[in-house]
Amino acid sequence: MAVGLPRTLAEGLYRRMRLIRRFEEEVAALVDANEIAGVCHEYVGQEAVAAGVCAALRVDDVITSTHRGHGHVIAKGGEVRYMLAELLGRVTGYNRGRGGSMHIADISLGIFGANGIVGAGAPMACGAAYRFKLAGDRRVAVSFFGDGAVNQGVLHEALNLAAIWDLPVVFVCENNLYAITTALRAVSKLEPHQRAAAYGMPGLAVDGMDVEAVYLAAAAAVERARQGGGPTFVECKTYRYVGHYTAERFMKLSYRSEDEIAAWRQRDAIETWGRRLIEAGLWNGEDLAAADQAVEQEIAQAIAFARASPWPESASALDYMYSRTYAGTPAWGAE
Amino acid sequence: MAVGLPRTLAEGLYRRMRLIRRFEEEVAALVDANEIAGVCHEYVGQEAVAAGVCAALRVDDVITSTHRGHGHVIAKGGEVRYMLAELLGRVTGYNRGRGGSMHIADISLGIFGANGIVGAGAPMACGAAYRFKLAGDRRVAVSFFGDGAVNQGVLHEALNLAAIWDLPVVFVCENNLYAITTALRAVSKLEPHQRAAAYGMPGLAVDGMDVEAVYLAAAAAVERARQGGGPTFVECKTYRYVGHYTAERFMKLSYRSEDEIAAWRQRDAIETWGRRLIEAGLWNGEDLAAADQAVEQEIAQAIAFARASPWPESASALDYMYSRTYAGTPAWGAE
Amino acid sequence: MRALRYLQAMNEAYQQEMARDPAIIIVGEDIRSGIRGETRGLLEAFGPERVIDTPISEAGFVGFATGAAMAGLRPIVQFQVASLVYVAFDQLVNQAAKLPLMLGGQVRLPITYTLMVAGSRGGLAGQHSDNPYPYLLHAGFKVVCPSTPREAKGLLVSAIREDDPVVFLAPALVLAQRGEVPEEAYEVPLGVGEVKRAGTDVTVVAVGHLVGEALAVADELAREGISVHVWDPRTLLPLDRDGLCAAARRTGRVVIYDDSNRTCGFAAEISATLAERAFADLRAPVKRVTRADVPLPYSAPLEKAVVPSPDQLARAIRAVLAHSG
Amino acid sequence: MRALRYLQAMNEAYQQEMARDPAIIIVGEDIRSGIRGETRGLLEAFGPERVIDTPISEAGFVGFATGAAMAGLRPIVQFQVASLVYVAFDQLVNQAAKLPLMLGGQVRLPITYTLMVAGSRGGLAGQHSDNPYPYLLHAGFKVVCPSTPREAKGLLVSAIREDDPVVFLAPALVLAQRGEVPEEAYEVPLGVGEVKRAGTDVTVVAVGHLVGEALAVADELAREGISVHVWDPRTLLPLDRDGLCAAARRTGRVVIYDDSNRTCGFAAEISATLAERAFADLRAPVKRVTRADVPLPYSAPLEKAVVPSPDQLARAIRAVLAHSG
Ligand SMILES: Cc1ncc(C[n+]2csc(CCOP(=O)(O)OP(=O)(O)O)c2C)c(N)n1
Ligand SMILES: Cc1ncc(C[n+]2csc(CCOP(=O)(O)OP(=O)(O)O)c2C)c(N)n1
Ligand SMILES: [Mg+2]
Ligand SMILES: [Mg+2]
Repeated sequence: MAVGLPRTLAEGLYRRMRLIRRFEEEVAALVDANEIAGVCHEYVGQEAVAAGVCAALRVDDVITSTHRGHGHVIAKGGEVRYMLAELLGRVTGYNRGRGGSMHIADISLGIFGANGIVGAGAPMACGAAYRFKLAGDRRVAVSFFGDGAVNQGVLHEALNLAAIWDLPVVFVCENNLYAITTALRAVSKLEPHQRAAAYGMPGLAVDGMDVEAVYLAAAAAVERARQGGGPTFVECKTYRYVGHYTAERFMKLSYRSEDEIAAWRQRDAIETWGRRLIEAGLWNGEDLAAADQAVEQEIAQAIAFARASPWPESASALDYMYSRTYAGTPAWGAE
Repeated sequence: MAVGLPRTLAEGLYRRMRLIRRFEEEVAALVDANEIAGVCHEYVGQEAVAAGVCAALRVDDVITSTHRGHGHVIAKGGEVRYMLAELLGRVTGYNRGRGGSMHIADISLGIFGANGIVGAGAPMACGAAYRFKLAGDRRVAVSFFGDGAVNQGVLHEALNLAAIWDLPVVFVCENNLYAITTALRAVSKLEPHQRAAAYGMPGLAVDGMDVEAVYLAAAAAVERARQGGGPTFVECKTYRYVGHYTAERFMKLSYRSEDEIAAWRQRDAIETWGRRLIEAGLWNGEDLAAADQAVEQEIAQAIAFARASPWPESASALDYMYSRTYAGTPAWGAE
Repeated sequence: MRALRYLQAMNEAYQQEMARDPAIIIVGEDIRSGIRGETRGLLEAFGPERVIDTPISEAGFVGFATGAAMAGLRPIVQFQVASLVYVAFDQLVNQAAKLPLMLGGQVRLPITYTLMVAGSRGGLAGQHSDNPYPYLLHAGFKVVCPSTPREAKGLLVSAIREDDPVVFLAPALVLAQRGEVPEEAYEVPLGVGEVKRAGTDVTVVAVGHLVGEALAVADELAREGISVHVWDPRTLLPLDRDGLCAAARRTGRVVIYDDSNRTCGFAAEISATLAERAFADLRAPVKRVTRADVPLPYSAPLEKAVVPSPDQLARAIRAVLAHSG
Repeated sequence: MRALRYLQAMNEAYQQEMARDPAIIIVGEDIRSGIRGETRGLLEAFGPERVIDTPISEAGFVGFATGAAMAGLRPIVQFQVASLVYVAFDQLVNQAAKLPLMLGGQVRLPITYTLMVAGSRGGLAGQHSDNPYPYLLHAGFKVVCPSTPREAKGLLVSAIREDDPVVFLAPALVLAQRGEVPEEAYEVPLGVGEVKRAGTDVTVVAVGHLVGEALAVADELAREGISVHVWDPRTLLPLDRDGLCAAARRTGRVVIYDDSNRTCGFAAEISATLAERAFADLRAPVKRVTRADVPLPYSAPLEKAVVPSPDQLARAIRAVLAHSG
């Protein structure tokens, strides 16, 4: 099967997906090693969505992300060393160690942040898009969210705001079939993209394991938004190979079957895309190995960078709460 | 044009609508006279919706209402004297003077209360319906809300809960074209009933100025719910003749035209239905006059009852906060 | 100087600031028609792009404002009724209030939230009559609650110019009040309280519309020879702790007069602050005269019994005065 | 007596109460799979009609529970994470908390809200780590915050049996704790605090997981000859004011150790209550050792600096002791 994309793009998609996959695998190991605190929601299996969608964006376009945000950040151009530094709680991290996995952001890259609250990023994407529309600078905002978010009130409100004001927003629903242990079919009678019509917004579904299909669908929706055509709802049918979060590996949960997981792994977007690059004659085995090797290096260097980075000072714990502080505000817990 | 309804029902619909209209007119006068505190959201113009829908309900069915709730309460069987006593702040009122217009309720009649917060009653209707479903007693819950509520997150969540659990709920959207001064067309690309499909729920629109049409649509939806067929979204296209609330009469607002108001008044549901009763030979002019006269009496007696009723004791101001109180809880504002 | 009503003072602040800074937009329900007056004329002056009527989607438009601010605008978000913050609570408390720190200082959120008819009165009953500022203070929002038209304009200007989220409460009972207001735009600084009346016997810390009531009670008690010191924090966060402690030290006896619920309310914070910072100067128990811990009942006598009253204040003043400290 | 973990104690309370009363249902996210353990086995024991997995619609299912209660059920509503109450805030504070009074006593709402992993720790960062009880106290909810497995079971049973809405907070840091728990169902009454350690020099009022920390600090200081009296309110509302004042009187010196935000937090309420009711017995400033007024930062050293620490508590104890009152 041929590749219908420009070479650099086609190669870039593979590199990004591979980088996301390996990043998440290393992150899981670092969580187990207690080098990363708390929990991480791994993006493993869904790489094609972030990579495909963000390949359709300009640097000055904006995304809002979710609790499962590492893939989005990498795909939008985030640097893994600053991400790892953040996850290791170092002052060199994107959020200076204040945010961690669920709040990682790089405003300069238009990454408005992962968000720990399901659905919460969507109205922010609308607000940014409104600014773009006023400024007439043809920028676009993409809001990523999961299948579980479609039943959260604020998402409904955001979809309607984007629709009535014809905002340049692309709503990307990553339907991986589950919200933690809750199957989408148990909490919604229709598929996510079928909700879009209620707002007078086009909605479509795409194979989230086919990075080319994701890219083409996203590119069309993004271009439509850029031209002032208004928002689009793009559902990407995908799957997470691993648990809801790193902690799930130590739980005995039976909400999905090993067979189901295996069947999706069969269709792995990264392997598929690598194969297609070779079949299409764009790459040979060595090119692929070299690309993978480059990823290994980038991650190894990033981990080294993060580990070598300093911790934030305790005395700075209240910094950044306000851009202007006043005597006694914010208050410490003890005087 | 003939009347396709049983005589008692057809007559009852007229009486109820007339009672609502006259009740609201008297309420407005009592607000102006400062006998009723605060503001009231008059139901004038929308009578056919409450009357038509509630005529399809059993006494043990449940409704949740809105800030514009007087019509719903009367239509579900509420007694105007207890309503007026409540509005006059008397201890004989439905809520013992605690609630007033925006919270008026009679649980014994399945009136779960007006609600001051747009959309807030909808999930409560789902909860009641869930209880009915568990008990298998074929009761139904109706949730009334306005066109403005369709953009409130909690309504979206409630619609989905009712859909996925096939709850015996009928969602009745009273589309009077405006939310205060905001036109529906400015805040929604589609009509309210077109939102229903997104939840896998049937949605339909009916002429809210035709009480027979409203009744027939509601009866079908209610019966469907009773039989376990799940929820239905019924949009009633209606209009409020007067301001958003009593206070609007003293404001100069231009969000709608006199012509528009006049055009809707032309189609007044009460006059139309009275005419149809006569055309159909069910009533003659005297019958109509007698019915109107009965309404005047009921209201006059209700006002007298309310005025003669005692005020609540200041010392009881914290009563009913809890069914079980503890020393110092709830706390008074001063010790 | 010409006198304006509180709502007109707010309107003038909106007008002058929006004229000054094209990045300012105002978002909310029925803003364009300017029902109450505070937003009247904004649509005509600044057009529909900057004066935005929203659907009834508070969570949505609060998040919208956050995103707009992150992208460079300076939104004003108006809540038609103060207690509507509850439907947008996550977007306020868990998002806007937290993003600047969580993102390590990558964003500033110059957003002003105006909460209208705060506290209400006269029969708006349980769901429309809260004074929700203790919730917002606990969440770390900067909060102002001006008691006069002059301070309303000056604090609204300061709030709009602040590069952080600021909550502006417009108490229902002062909206019609008239008072002298300078014509030009001016700032009343955040974090600075004001002595509204100098006294020597008892200090009353009063908030919002209760400042006026406290002054009336002070006049009354003056006839009995009781000298009441009335202090208005004006900004609830950042709190003018030095001003508060100075006011407390003057008399050593303090009554807090606040119309938010009692438990974990603003009066509790004032009392706890005094216990920590002015303990040695206190000669009597610090008394709270607040709203009772219930939703405001509809009926007039019940409403009156639940809200803080001048009688309660006078009694509390006498009580702390009677205490031999 | 056999020992159970805190989560197991909660599970046993759920099991025994649901077996006792068929009107009880439990509603929330991922209840059936019982991820953490507290809801494990409920689906098997009581079936899908009574053990309900919801969509991610907190406002919706809180309102759902209100309606179900009005229709005769006794819902338990579980929040997967405590700070998720924010997305349901209107349905909680403006609806469930107010309906009984607003409706003039026509309805009782026997609803229990369990808030899991309250306060969190260890890197869950800003949005998942709040202790939101001050918000719920201000709204008038009855609130319990058990510090041991025994009290977790007994207070959960009492909460479920109470005919009013009750919020049950399960602090993240005690969930794994083991302790003796009676097998049968039993009640720990609402509104009754407990002296966790008797002392004579300084009284520490500690909440939730901080009770254990306070006891450890007390042991430490005992070696220096400082005798610390540790009192656990257990129920935050209704507050055991007599128990509180008695604990304060014992020593005349009080430090409040609480992991909610400082401003308008629970510690402020305790301090204000003491100022009103125990002023004459206080010999030193009442000190608050609380969480700082910021979202919990992610990085370990920052997190540590923001949450109340045993060091801060020890320092505060020494400070009030040094005060010559
Ligand atoms: C409003 C809200 N409710 C509940 C949670 C707890 N929670 C975190 S992730 C999650 C599941 C989200 O599922 P989905 O949106 O499908 O995203 P996925 O995890 O599958 O990527 C839940 C319930 C939350 N963070 N926010
Ligand atoms: C959540 C919420 N937002 C705003 C308000 C203020 N408000 C009261 S009624 C109303 C308009 C409601 O319009 P609609 O739902 O169409 O009902 P109608 O008044 O037309 O009957 C608004 C905005 C409110 N009460 N609740
Ligand atoms: Mg999912
Ligand atoms: Mg309407």
